[in-house]
Amino acid sequence: MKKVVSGADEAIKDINSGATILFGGFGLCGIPENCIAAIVRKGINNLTCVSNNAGVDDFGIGLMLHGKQVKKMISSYVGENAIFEQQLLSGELEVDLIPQGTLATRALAAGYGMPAVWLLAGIGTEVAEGKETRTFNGKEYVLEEAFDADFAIVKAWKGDTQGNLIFKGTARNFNPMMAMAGKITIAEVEELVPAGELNPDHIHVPGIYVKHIFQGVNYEKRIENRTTRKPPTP
Amino acid sequence: MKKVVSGADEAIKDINSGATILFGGFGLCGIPENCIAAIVRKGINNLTCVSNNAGVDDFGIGLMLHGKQVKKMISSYVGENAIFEQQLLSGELEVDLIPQGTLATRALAAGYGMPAVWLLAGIGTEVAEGKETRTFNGKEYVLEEAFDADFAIVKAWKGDTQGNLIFKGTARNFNPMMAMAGKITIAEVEELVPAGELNPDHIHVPGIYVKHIFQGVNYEKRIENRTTRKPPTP
Amino acid sequence: MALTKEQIAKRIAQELQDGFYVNLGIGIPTLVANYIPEGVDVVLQSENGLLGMGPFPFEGEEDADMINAGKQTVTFLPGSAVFDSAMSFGMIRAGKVDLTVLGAMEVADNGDIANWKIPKKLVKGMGGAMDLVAAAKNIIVAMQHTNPKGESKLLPRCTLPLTGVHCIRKVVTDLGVFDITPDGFKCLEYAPGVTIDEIKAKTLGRLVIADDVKEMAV
Amino acid sequence: MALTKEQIAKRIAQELQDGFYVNLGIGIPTLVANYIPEGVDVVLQSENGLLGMGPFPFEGEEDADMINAGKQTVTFLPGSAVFDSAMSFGMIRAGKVDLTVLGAMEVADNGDIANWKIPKKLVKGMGGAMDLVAAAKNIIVAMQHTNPKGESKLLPRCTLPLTGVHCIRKVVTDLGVFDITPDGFKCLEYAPGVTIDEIKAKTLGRLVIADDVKEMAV
Repeated sequence: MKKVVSGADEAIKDINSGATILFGGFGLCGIPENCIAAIVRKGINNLTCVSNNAGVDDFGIGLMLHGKQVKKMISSYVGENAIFEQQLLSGELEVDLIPQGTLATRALAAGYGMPAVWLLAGIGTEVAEGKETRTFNGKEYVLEEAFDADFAIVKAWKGDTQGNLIFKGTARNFNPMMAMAGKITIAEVEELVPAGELNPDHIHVPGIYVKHIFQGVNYEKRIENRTTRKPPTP
Repeated sequence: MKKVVSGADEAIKDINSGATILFGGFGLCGIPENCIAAIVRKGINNLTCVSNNAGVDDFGIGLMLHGKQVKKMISSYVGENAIFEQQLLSGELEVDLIPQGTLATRALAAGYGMPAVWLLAGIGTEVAEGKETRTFNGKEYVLEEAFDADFAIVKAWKGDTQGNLIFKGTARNFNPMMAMAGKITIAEVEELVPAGELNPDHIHVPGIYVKHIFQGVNYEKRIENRTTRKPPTP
Repeated sequence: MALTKEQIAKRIAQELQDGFYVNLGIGIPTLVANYIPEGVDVVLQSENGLLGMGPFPFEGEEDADMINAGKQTVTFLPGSAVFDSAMSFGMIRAGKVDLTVLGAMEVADNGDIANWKIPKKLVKGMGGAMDLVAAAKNIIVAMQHTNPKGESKLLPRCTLPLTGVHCIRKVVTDLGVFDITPDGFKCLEYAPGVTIDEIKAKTLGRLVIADDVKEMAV
Repeated sequence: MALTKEQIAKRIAQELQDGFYVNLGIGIPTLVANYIPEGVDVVLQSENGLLGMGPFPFEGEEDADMINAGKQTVTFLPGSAVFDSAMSFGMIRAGKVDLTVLGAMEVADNGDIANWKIPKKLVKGMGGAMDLVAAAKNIIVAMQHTNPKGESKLLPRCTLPLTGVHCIRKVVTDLGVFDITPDGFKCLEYAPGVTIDEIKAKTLGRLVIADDVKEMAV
């Protein structure tokens, strides 16, 4: 059982141009920074990326857009990104916008071996156009397919040598579903510990869903929208 | 936000004869002992119970069978229970046997607002007879409906006053799904703590799914099949 | 006089009931959290995976791993729970969220809403809005009554691509409070200093005035 | 001489590969855990929600909250993970479990299996067996070659209600090892002291003998 790899470059070495990759993260929160950097270094392109967001101009998936590595984004929200807009307008980039819950549930379906799911989102809108719909108990649902992706790349707070993952706070977001949905799942973690150090009851993604794992380095963990309040005056 | 009730009798007071109830637990592991006792005390009957198992003669749901309170069991495995056999043979009790994963996933579907799910189990067998089937990517799936139950009763290790639940070990089993699937979910816990004492990252079922919660008493936690090994000789 | 954004939020806050689980969208809806009435205990759901969303952190205590659906840094409260996006939209879809408040570009008198896309303009995406409007059992729209050009945003039919159909129950604008009924927008309250005539003039959709229409208390 | 149950389990253990996630059913399959080859690291999945199932606890250390799918008390191992039943069958359905070993009443030469119900006898239920056989990518049946009456359990078609169709890849009995092929049961190995003639006599389903058939090493 050899899941631990030396780092991001080794972890992504089997990902080639043209691949479909599921990414964990919401905005810049909980994104696999090390693997994104390695994909930029490797210079592969023609990628289809499934990710709730597309990063910002100089961080996250934005870095891959900069190198024109992405052919298609499947996302729910892609604001905050000028390069994205430019490539979209120039026709270099395709984008498939889908509801956020649909994105999460299509990933869940893949991880749970369900080929398609009946969802409410988008009924009566262009999202459901051309798709099969059906009424159950008086409500109309649309049939959405499970994702079918070669690779998933996620970022966790802690992981162990068996591939078990624990997330921290809202950096959990899409990471568990993407981890479960990938045929080959790569996890980078802030802290890699020996098997046995994580409480089995606290594990969010069991190692069976993780193929390669490594401890990442130099996490920037950039905050996209820093909001604070003044401390109460003493 | 008043979720905390005094005990099992208050928690189940709205459950009346004829109700459909989802139960957490696997075998005798993680079953809501206090609520089962309260249902026996209340003497309601004609119940439809969805539970992976039906307890043993003198414990778990077996106690409800003893009082002829159960009209129908929806379960995956109902061995280890002589009263059950007797009531089934005499026609007093209906039973609907469904695959274990189907049971879990029909509950998940209810908790996640999906009306039905496409599953593999039972294809080509009597389980799929009369049900809609469909081939996705060369594999045949059967459409199974989400459970539609008034009540769910689960047992957790710890809970807080907001209804958040944490399970211990394999006593988790069906409890999270049943908790999520009930229209009105009742949780009994071994230890009830004030809001803020549970680590938000460790919570298995968020309080939004729980209507009533109480700290149970006198847990027997019976072991159905005690297997041990000898300690190594020193 | 038309309401400020804060007053719209304050009026919506009066709709909160003790024990409600509430999802607040970006913009005016976010402000609702500042006006939760005394004695009313609500739990805020953020669809990126948080129940019990707390206030912004104190300066210097921001945690990149703790954000809300608007990507703002936030904090826990006692009793918070974290979960993944599938469970988050699962609980939304299952109708466990009692109230959703969100902004809109247009609302139609049949309850349709459009708030995600303007043709020929760059589209950023619907985020979680379509999931929320399709599933929430109780949705209030918080918005200005007219767009920057002065055109009514309360319409007979939406002209923009829809976010959801027949889903909006109530609209609170800077001019008044409106239920959506089979007869169209039913004006229940008018902002202090705003006349029914002004509301009529600025509402393109079918409009009825409640018999007991009253001035809004904000 | 026909194999003992332990020998059947030992032979199946030779099919384990390093890194495999394995689900072992009740009965002979459970015994496979005792014969995992040196240097082969496998993780046992118990469908009630445990990966990394450890051995029985020492006397006095039983925990009612730690059981396997056979309701036996078990322990954690370093690297164990607990999850709920939906995720457990999710990972099974998604094909993440590399090998499933289970018992059977009947196996047909087309890969069908029957192991849950005997008409007119009391039915206890299929438990997780239908989920496992429908979803596992690699299923080995461990069973006696004949039933207590001496009748073949390797049949042209199952006579009992099916658990799953076209799903079994390999059968290990007390008499030999058989792959299921388009030509039916293909005998790859025979138990020490068992003749091919005996196997032929006790196999009702279509049977072919591999050119390189050999004595089983147990």
